[in-house]
Amino acid sequence: MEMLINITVNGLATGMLIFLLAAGLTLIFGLMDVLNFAHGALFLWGAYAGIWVYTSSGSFLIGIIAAIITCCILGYLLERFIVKPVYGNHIQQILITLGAMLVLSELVKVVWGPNIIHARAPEWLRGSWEIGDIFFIKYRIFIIFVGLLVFGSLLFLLNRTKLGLVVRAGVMDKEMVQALGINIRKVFLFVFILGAGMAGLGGMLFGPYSGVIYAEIGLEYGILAFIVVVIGGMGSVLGSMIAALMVGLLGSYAAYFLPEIALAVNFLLMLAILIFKPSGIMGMKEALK
Amino acid sequence: MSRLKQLSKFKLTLSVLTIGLLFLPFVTDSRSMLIMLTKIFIFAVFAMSYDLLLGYTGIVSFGHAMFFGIGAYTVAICLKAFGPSIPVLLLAVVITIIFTAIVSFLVGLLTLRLKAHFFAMLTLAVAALFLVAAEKWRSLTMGNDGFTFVIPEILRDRVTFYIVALVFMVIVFLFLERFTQSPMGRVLQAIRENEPRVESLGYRVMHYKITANVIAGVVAGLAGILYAMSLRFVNTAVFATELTLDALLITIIGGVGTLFGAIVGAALIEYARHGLMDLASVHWIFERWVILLGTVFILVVMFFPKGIVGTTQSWWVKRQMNKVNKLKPKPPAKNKNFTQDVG
Amino acid sequence: MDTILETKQLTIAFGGHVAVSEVNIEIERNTLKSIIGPNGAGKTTFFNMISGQLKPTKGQVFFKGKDITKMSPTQRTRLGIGRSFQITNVFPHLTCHENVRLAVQAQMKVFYNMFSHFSRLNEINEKASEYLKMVKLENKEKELAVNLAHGEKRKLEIAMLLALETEILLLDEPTAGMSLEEVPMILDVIRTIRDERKRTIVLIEHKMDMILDLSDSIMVLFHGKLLADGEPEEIMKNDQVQKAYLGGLQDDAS
Amino acid sequence: ACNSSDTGSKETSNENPPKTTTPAADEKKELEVVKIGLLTSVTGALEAYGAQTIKGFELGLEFATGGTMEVAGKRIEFIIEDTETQPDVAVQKATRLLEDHKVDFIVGSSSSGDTLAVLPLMEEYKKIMVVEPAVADSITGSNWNKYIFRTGRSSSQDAVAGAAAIAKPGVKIATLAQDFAFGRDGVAAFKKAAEALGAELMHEEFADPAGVDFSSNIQRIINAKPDYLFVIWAGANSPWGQLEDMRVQERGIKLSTGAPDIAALRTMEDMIGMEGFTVYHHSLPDNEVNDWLVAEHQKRHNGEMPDLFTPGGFASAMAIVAALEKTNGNLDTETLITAMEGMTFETPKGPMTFRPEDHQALQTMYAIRLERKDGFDYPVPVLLRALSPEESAPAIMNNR
Amino acid sequence: MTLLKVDNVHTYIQQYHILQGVSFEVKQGEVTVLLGRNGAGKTTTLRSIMGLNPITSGSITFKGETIGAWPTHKIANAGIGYVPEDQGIFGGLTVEENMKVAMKKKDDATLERMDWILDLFPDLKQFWKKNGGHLSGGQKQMLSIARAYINDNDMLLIDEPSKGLAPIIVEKVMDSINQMKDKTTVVLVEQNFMMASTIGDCFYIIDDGHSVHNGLMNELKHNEELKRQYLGIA
Ligand SMILES: Nc1ncnc2c1ncn2[C@@H]1O[C@H](COP(=O)(O)OP(=O)(O)OP(=O)(O)O)[C@@H](O)[C@H]1O
Ligand SMILES: Nc1ncnc2c1ncn2[C@@H]1O[C@H](COP(=O)(O)OP(=O)(O)OP(=O)(O)O)[C@@H](O)[C@H]1O
Ligand SMILES: [Mg+2]
Ligand SMILES: [Mg+2]
Repeated sequence: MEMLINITVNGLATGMLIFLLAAGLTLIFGLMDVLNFAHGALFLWGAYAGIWVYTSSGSFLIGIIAAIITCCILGYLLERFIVKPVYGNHIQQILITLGAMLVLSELVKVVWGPNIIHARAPEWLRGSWEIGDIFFIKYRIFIIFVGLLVFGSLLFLLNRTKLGLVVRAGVMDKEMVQALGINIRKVFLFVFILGAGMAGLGGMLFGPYSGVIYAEIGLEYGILAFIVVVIGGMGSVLGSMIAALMVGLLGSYAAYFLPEIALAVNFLLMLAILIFKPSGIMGMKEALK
Repeated sequence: MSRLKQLSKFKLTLSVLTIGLLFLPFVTDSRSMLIMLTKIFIFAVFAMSYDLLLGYTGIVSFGHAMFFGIGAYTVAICLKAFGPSIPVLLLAVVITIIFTAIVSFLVGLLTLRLKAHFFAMLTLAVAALFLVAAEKWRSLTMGNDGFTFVIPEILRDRVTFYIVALVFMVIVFLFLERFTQSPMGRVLQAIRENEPRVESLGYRVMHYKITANVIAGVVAGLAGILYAMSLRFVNTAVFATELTLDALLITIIGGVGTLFGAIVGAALIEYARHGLMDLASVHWIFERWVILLGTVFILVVMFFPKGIVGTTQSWWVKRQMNKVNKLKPKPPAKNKNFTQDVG
Repeated sequence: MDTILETKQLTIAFGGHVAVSEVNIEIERNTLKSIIGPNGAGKTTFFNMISGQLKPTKGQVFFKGKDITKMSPTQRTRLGIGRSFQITNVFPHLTCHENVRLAVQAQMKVFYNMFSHFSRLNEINEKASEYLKMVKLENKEKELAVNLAHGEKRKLEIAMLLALETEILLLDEPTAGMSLEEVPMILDVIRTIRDERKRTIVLIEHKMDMILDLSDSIMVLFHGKLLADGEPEEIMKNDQVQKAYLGGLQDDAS
Repeated sequence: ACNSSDTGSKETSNENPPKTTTPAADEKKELEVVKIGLLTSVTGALEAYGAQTIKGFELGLEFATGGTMEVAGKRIEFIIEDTETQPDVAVQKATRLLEDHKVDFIVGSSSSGDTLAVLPLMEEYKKIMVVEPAVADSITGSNWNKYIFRTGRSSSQDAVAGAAAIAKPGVKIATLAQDFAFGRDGVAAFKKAAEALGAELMHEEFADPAGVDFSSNIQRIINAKPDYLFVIWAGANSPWGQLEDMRVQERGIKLSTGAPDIAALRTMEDMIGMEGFTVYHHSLPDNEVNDWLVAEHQKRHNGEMPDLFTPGGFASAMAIVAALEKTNGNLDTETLITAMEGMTFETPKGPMTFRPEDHQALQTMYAIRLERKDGFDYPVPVLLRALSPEESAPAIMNNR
Repeated sequence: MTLLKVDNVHTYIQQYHILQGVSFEVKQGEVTVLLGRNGAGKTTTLRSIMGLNPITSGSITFKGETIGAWPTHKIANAGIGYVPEDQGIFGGLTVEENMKVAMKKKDDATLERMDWILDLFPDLKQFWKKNGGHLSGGQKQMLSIARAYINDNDMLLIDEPSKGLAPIIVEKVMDSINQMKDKTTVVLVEQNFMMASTIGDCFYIIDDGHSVHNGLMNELKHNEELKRQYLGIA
């Protein structure tokens, strides 16, 4: 029983972490329909810049803020110079954002060197609380907390304001939205920056979770983020959350109960969802044929 | 009329180029150049098979490497197990064709159920399962370390192998070119445009999509055979997503839906990689050649929005049209080269 | 009476909303039947169930006495049911000629020809050009369909339907958005087909003058139900039709 | 085997190396050149390892030739090629080295996959490859050919060393490794070695190499209650923090693993006190070569210390020079092979010997404990005992 | 007073010269109808005014300001509503959401207009939560018109509103335009001559990218010659 709780909490935390990495992509890819392969580079930069500021300033919070700001700036530059000319054209998006991905990942090595970098949780988030055989690793509880916070704010932003509607409408028919008096370019820019900032946050929090950061996390976890957004159902924040938690929990359970198939479990989950719920967990019917 | 001449001019250039390439090994003895060209040919084939899906049927796959990998492992395992002889190689080819056909048939069935992104993710998952299987079935595959094997005597010579790869590429190109221009190929393009409408014209969309999937899968499998043979080594990298991304990049850079673009794209990427890297001795900045490679991608999108071949074609056609009618230009005559949104 | 198409208790509901409700209708071979009814009455949905785009929740469709309810759109087209769409539905990035050619190719049953080059298939190409000429699009042959003006797309749509040469033609507002000058041309095309009496036409239109001119019979849908079915004069006299559908202006129509 | 400056190179095919004389016909008296291709990861995931090998190799050559870059009347040149950590690129680059540069030796590479892919070429071109630092057992095992020598240690050597550090009769050991070739090989070898020493292997745990969360794996280990947990880990993400978070050591399970390079040692704050083994840390060997390496490395690379794979690069250079000295500059491959089999040469880790059977260099490994030490901002491996080359010798696996 | 002035506008789409000198003036409070055969350039004219097809020469003045080079959203916010030819419904959004996206303000006047619109098109009320993409052709047309009505616009550009509408709804749309006349000026592209002639005050004929003829609607009604020449009405 205790074991089950431990595994579950850990799985939840991992799921939350994945959600944090994917949340920005839910906006950029799910909502704005931009196949942003540079998303991984964004959280990579968030991780490096954040951890760097954190280790040199000693303050974890300043590190987080630095990560978010860095990624917002990067997001701005990406949108303006890379993504803006290719809205609505997936093929061009793939190529140009992959190019940006290569450039940004390599730049990380230029700036911070090719070695892996150690990332440790701040003093106040180290260690764990224990109740008998149940233990809660502090940093993981922290991640769950931040994840919920981000989730809540996103839901608020998309459901209580016109923003979500306008973006979705803009993706369907950009001209019409403009003809209704909305400066869709600005809206897209804003949402993109928002998504980038969230990627920065995710990257920063990833560091202490895994203990190290290195230049390859961009591609490795970038793909995972895509998976989560798609199987969650394009553009559904709730879906991404559920998908991320499923990936986290299932990974955790499988590693414990079925270690032999642990490697394949993510993909089996994906197959199962796509076959039985072809439009993703929270997907709308349109995704179906 | 003049267009016909243009066309044959293009074909003539191609033939000359092919013959030139055929004789290349006899004028140069740089084997590393032959190896690079061989690799270009193999990847061109792989990318052409991808283009058949992406450019002509509008299917995005993130798991195309699975067919490539099946071919690579099949030939490697066969040659290792039964010895390096031509009959064994032929056996491997047959097994690859059968196996890739079955897998692509099954995967193709799912295209009916799933739309763009969802299908892409499904293929990603299936390919990843192949990767895991290759990793886990260590008695057969040696996992990600991989294993080396010996290829049949006559193919060991790099020149022979080069010519085989070149001929193979030309054959595949002609085959696919013909296929895409055929009535059946045109239906495929229509499916990419508007699938339900094709149905209501009385075509069985499923048959076409599956055919495209199977052809693309088998061709990719054959490319995988050549690839493994060129390395005489195989490991799990042949199932990696990066490989699919390579095919995707090559196709897009060359020009989606142009077939020939795949060849140009493969040459460009391969050349850019090595050319840039070799410049490292010229200036330290080229040690970070990956940055420049990324920049090349970005520039291609900016200056060749439809890929190199695609954009050149439209530019050419437009120029012809302007020549014909200066006052009020009529639209392009034949426009098979456009970048279509696949989403 | 020689019935070519028949529906029995044809019904479809979207969620709770019953869009077409228990419609029984028989359409006589080689006649022209019009369907009228207010917006949202279920006319297009009715077509969708005949041509197979939608599966009815209840009821059956018979074509030449055969139950085709479970057939796919493809099968129905091959049997001889062709349709045009209300919302223009063409292949946007193919040229007009290629659009029509796909229809001709289907009609000539060139389905799986993998290797002959298209330029060799002269007959198909020529036929496609003929149909384009028929709808006066010959000067747009090489234009991509996306680049057409709205009315031109409508004409292309019709050309594609004609090229299928099906026994029954389902026309969904063929002249919507077509200019005053072009409407008579389409009318002529439809009238010619009707007068040949070799094919059956089912027509959805809101242009009453046109309907009265062409129809052998008219059916009226109202809130998904069959309100009336009969000779044009009969229908025009029907009070309910007057009130629910026509309003007071049809007399002004030129 | 040709003139550095070109001209006659086409005639002198590499199969018939010219005898030591025949100086080039230039006005300057040029020495004959020995060319070495250094095939390594300059970019990609293993870039950091590649850099270590290169630095070590440069210094090794210099040390071996006393700074002259000449041996037995020949000048040594080397060319670096980047494998990008991709097997197909590795093959391409190796061919280029062999064909265009006509190198006499190849040294490399950083990844086992890259190295394995290159092995058949060496047989084809009949040139010697000194493998460094790729670890896969199959390089000197099933995929071996006689042109292959390895100065790097193999997975099995790691395992044997790891076992020697902790295995004793009555000790219960669990293993944690990543679920791929490196981990599986390593565990199998470790198991054999540790059981030979009388230990009981009671639990094997394999984790997703791409994972971030290993708590379930760790949980299972905790359940198994071993005395030791032996971890075999490669790659960037690591389980150390989670082992600490889950208080594995406090539950009486001692941790053991191979100490990695300095960048990764920094991530092992939580592992202070751990006993295990290492291939190299600059503070461990006590010999002149190492002293020179440490001093020179700092001088050249602004104060940086040699790292895990620096001595390997160094050793590969030493091996080649030693072989050339032994053949007196004769570049004939067969002669070289004969000379190198059983050859002992100096390295920063003390003498190494190429075992004649599989050409694996037997070398000293180190049993260590991680400790905090003044002057270091990371946990330092402190020597418990040097494991002699014989003690850490792996089984011969090439069925020769 | 002239509200909108289109002066010798030329528009290219890609390399095609679509508008080759279109000029017309719209007076406040009038309904101006653009007529012409298919492909004449009527839609392109409206799109050029909205800034959706940028003009290459000529000028467009609205309320005294030159808006020819403005971005679309700025033009819309200057007080122009647009009902596109293809309706421009956001298919994935519900009817309600479609209206919400369009709504610029949420004041009393807007809410009042909303009531009026829902009275006009009760179908919309009935399908308030339905996906725009699932509406019938005519319902889409109604929604598109409703979206343009919801804001307090000085001018409306309406492209073929009657297409696909049942006669009784056409009548309602005409009514609604008449009702708004005092506040809102309308530029209408219409093929339904009955509708055009009933509510139009003046007309312009566009042919082959040129504005070729204009006058008062009453004149056109009785000018058989003109009707035959440009409109094909015998
Ligand atoms: N994107 C485009 N590319 C090329 N040509 C175009 C494009 N859009 C429109 N055209 C052409 O411009 C001309 C005018 O089109 P427009 O849509 O303005 O006509 P219209 O008067 O509105 O016709 P309709 O009554 O059929 O709607 C047509 O000949 C059309 O083919
Ligand atoms: N796919 C669908 N999902 C939900 N409701 C639908 C769907 N298709 C049609 N409807 C509804 O069914 C009803 C009938 O629609 P239909 O398109 O058949 O009307 P119609 O008679 O063709 O009208 P119009 O003259 O406006 O084209 C409408 O209320 C419409 O909203
Ligand atoms: Mg309808
Ligand atoms: Mg128009």
